[in-house]
Amino acid sequence: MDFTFNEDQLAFREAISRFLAAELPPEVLRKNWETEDGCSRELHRKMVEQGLTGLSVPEAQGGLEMDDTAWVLLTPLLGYYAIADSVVDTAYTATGLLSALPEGDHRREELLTGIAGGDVGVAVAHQVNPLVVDMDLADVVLVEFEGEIHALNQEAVSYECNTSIDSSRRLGRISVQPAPESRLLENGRDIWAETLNRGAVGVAGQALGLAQRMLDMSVEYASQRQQFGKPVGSFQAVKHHLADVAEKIEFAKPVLYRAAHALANNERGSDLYSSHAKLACCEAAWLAARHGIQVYGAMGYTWEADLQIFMKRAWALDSYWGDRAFHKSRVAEAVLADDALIGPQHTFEE
Amino acid sequence: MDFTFNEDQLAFREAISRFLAAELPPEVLRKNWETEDGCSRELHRKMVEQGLTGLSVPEAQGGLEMDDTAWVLLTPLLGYYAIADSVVDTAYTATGLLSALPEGDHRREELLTGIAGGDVGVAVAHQVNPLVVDMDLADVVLVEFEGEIHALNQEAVSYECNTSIDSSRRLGRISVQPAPESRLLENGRDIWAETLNRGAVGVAGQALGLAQRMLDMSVEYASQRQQFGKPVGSFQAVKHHLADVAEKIEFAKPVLYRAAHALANNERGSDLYSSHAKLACCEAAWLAARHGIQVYGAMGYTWEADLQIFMKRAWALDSYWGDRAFHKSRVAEAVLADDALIGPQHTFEE
Amino acid sequence: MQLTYTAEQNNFRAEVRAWLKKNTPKKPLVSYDTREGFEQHREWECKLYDARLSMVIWPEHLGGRGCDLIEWLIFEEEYYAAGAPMRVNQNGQLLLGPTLMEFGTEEQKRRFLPRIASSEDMWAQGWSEPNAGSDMAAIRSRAVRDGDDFVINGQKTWSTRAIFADWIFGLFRSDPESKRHHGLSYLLVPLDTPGVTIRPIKALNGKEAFAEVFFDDVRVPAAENLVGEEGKGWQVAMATAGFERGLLLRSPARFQQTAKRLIELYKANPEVAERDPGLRDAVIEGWMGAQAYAQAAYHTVGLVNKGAKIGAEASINKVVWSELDLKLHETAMRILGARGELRGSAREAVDGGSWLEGFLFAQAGPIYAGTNEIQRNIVAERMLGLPRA
Amino acid sequence: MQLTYTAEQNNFRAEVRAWLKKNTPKKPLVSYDTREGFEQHREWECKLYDARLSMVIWPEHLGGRGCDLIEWLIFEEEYYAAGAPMRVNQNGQLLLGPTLMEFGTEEQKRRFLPRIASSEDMWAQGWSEPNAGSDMAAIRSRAVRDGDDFVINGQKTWSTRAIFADWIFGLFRSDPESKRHHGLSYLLVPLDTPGVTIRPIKALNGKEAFAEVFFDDVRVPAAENLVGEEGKGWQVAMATAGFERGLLLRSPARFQQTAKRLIELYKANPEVAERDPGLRDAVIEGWMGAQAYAQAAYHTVGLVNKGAKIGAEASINKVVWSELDLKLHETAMRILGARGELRGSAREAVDGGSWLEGFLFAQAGPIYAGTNEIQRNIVAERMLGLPRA
Repeated sequence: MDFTFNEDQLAFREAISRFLAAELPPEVLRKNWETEDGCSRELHRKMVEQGLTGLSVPEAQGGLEMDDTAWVLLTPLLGYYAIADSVVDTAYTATGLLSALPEGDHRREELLTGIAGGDVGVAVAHQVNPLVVDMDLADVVLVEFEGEIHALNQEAVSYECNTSIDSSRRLGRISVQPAPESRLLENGRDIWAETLNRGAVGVAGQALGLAQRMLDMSVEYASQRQQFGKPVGSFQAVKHHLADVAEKIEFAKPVLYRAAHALANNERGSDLYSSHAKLACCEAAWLAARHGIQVYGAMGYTWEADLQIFMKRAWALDSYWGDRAFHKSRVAEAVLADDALIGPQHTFEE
Repeated sequence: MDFTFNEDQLAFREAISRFLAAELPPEVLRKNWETEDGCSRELHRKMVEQGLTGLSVPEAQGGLEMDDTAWVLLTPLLGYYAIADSVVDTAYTATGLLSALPEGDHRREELLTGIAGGDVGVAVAHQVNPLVVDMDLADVVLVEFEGEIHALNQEAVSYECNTSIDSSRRLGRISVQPAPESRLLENGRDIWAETLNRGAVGVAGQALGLAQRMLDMSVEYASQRQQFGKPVGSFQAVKHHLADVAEKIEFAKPVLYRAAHALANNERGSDLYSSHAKLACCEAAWLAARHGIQVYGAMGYTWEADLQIFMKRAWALDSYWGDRAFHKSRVAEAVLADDALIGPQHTFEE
Repeated sequence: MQLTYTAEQNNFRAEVRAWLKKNTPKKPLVSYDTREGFEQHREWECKLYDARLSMVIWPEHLGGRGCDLIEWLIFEEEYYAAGAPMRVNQNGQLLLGPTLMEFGTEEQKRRFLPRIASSEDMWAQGWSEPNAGSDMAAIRSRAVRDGDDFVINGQKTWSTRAIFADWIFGLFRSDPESKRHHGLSYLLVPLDTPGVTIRPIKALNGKEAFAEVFFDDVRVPAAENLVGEEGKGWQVAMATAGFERGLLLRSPARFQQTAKRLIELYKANPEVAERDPGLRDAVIEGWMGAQAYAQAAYHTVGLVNKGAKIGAEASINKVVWSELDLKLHETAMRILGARGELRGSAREAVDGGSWLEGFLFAQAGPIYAGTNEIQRNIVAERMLGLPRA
Repeated sequence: MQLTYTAEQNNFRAEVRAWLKKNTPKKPLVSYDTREGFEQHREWECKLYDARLSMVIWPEHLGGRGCDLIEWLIFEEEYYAAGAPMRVNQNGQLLLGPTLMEFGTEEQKRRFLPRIASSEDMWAQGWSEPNAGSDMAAIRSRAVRDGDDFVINGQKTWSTRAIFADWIFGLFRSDPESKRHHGLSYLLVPLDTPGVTIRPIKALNGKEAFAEVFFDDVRVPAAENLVGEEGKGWQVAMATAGFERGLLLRSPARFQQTAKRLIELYKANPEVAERDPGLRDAVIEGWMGAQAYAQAAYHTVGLVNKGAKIGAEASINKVVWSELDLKLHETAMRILGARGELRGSAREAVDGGSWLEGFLFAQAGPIYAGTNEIQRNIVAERMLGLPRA
């Protein structure tokens, strides 16, 4: 029993963290966020070099074949630097789906190789999301059709673009006509179910990183901004706002880690744990946004303060890969079931 | 349109307030609260002299024939001084019920005369309350039986006493055998419905008074108690706790007043307004208890600090005459109805 | 307690309702945080003014209608129920207007108030400075007396729609030796005066909702443009701040209408209600909060009509309406789920993205007009008498 | 990350479970805030000790079992799941014990620790004084060195169950010239020493749950009864305060068991759930909170096993468990409605009034072991680095 990460995992996180900090100072981050595709080509290339896109691609397809527990250290970093959804959607969620397909399928292997090499972007159209994110950036979209898994080239899909409060997200209502040629798997229901959990955990990780970023920014702002002759961060009300955010973050972390482990090991509690993680991390991000803007005061309400970027992502991600209603229902269903394994003897399943 | 009280009403409140302040310094109040019947005989006699018991008894039976809008200024005072339930139950709730009966009935008039004179205590057994409060202090209990209204002498009712966290409340599970002789009215459904609202508004008023008392005590304690070389009330967190309580109280008041007016005038919104009042006032009292004990610190957790008396009454009254589930359901039913009169044009019904 | 309206009040309500029914634009106006929308709203204000419905509580000779506060509440109820446009000149009408009535010279009242009522003059406010936000007494912008004029140098910020407005009012340090609340003067400045530079600030929604205003040797005549006594600007402004936080700025009808729309949204989405049963409580709490705020307003108006003054209660009001507004919009976002993030321009946006716009605007509520932290301090210290830190 | 238990851990769990199943009293013990209940609990502690299950993480030669922290978590899980009696000697076992292990002499360890593990000695704590609550450094009780002894005068308060206990530990000012955190000494005092007077304080529930302890020329030998260095008591106590707020005082199993009971209560009252649909969220939030707290504990234990130190996180823990406990019990009261107010002695009380008792006790959570306001200050200042006031 050891509920911590190993040194390799932590070292990898540290490396990616340094990489992102160097590549994405606030001014670059904002520029990316405001541009059309939410992520510069150059940055994308460097992320590929870092191995980010191949992180969980099987070794046979040129990836590192790492599992959800490795990803769960990285998604918070991607959130911290407001990396656009297409990265997580492609390299984590879609890759997880593709990897779960039977080996030997040539399209599976082609796509995975393309993802690892950074040449292929994949969007995922899961029915839990009414609209598909960043269709315009994707080369391929994975679509559910009566439990089947289809892969369609972007050109084969017509979609209408909706704009989000989060400028880095463009949301498409797609209409597709799946055909036998586009089908990857006939009975894909289990994989779709797992993909939903992976999508939720991917968002949860990003939300946690967003929360941490907003907290760090708020602490810094509150330490410098003076009112009544002292830093606003010395007022007890401001301190307590930010302590509450820290609390939410600290107690969402292990919940997130637990969900990743359950996913990686196909545990029966995966639905429950990933919903719990989504709720806990998004709650932390929501509170970090609210208290962040409150601590920033009028400055937080402006376009020019970077805080807005993180707030808007937090608000948008709150309902991505399942809204609160969805995830609360899943938690309720699990813990209120007659055979639920709850209580102190079931912190970890037996 | 004038949503305020007239000078007579305010003067009456002022007089009763002075009376209670003089009669119930904390040490006397505590003695009453800890004794068996929750209210000394002598105090009761003085309250009768002040006209409290006859306040809404018809003039023909020796009362002042004042309506709910007068009572709603007094119930907060009774809460403020933690007067036992039997006073409000008898002089307000039961009196309202009896007054609504057809005139001329000799038992009605006998009972009302007895209440005004302070000779008769009446308990009310309404099905919204699983247990009857202070049966042991009552001479008569009013009981619902298939929509009928019955009045039984205490001796005719067997009951088993349950103790409450609020020492002034003893809760009886009664078993009665209503008979034609005990029947006051055959079709009493409307009166029972109105009695429920009156009971709820009576409790709401007391809860508001309890909240105010706990706030006043907390402010006083926080202004005197020193820690870290200054009064704890000078810390911002403590200030904000108590400001939040003040806010709840200020915005519960008009809701309470509105409910009383609706009751006095048989408005169609009475169910909604009395439930709203019950929820708002009890919420204020609940918060005042929580923040009160927090501001008091360890002292608030003791039997010897008077705060406990008010906290315990607040907790107990929270479910008297309908718990939160009941009143929220009624509000939801009313405001979600298709013909609900909601929106800015319906602050007051048209 | 007399909770029925008089025949006059009912007639007034009927008149306002009929007028709004006939005149309220069928298509929502463009946002007043754009030049185009600003002018559309000015036009609407003129129309209101022509019907003497712009400032109903102002006296007739100043462009109003001489209504009492109950009639004002009725007007607001009808206005929000009709879905009429947001009021674009609130700074002039609700902040400066009452100040001029109390402190202005007769000449100033005649000159400014009717043009405020009609919105021929649109006003921006000049309270905040980069280092004087919550701490308003930290004002540094100077107004030096030079003969019959003041010469202004310095900078204001967070001036709502100053980029479009005609005038600005604000506090300036007229006694260079003074500290904090002392030695400030309340001045009125045309925004086209030489030396005034305006730099827009984009708000969360990307629109140029406010601006920084720079003053570089800006000269205004003292006799005409000073409100109240020289050096006593703080007292003048505080009266205005009281109005701002108080009754008039956020009339209850606004939140009652939002609560009503929220109930409609909730009922239109039964499948969300089923998955999220706790929503019911959030929705009815929204209604209860708005209803309580409205009842409190009637109660306060009744007391004011009997001669009472609004004190620290204004600070409670501010906390209540701003947090109510947040709660209403957060609940709407919870109902909308994945549709909540869609901007008005998105084809699938619900209600034209108005819930999202409202949600963004609600974020500012606990901040402007004095942060809620400051308001709670005021409640604790002035209303409850707790000791200062 | 390795989330399965080892064979040894599973065996240990099985052993504990079997023992508890056989030995846990069928009938709940009388409240330990009474003399009768206190002695019943002491008996139970002896029984635990005989099975070497009293202090599983202590070394064997000091009366423990030498378990690691994972095994401690397992023990706690089984203990709470079995509904075994509350631990009566937590002050000795969780506060003083670790302090003695870190700062005590070998002689002190041998003398005191086994008797703490067995509860032959029951300990009260002597931190607070009438004017030193949250502000613990304001201690005034004096311990004057007189030859080989300290002579103690002063008063302590809020000493849990001191009226029944055998010993008290606490801080006393040994340097009369000193201020605040300096010049304090950590002393152990038998409560039957001449000059000690104990006056019980009744708690909310009417029981004599704590006491004031008066010291009137109370003489204790320095060599035996001083813990750590003379004048360095603050440092010794702070280590203990860290333990207190930290992991051991409130093991997650306690709240997981409460959350489980809450779910059972909720499911047993479907008619309330129907009238109050929002309850579902409150119930699952209770479970999620307890589960998160448990997972955080395992995570922390894993980090500690790798050599990490618990810092300001202990303050977050304190805030989280105390507010979780409140929330769980408030939700139970909401489900119970009118039955919530019934005391255990009432015939119709649900679950023997245990929800009400728990609700009352939960009120103290945000207060004792450092108020949550102080804890949040610590989080903000030490963990986030915000400036001190």
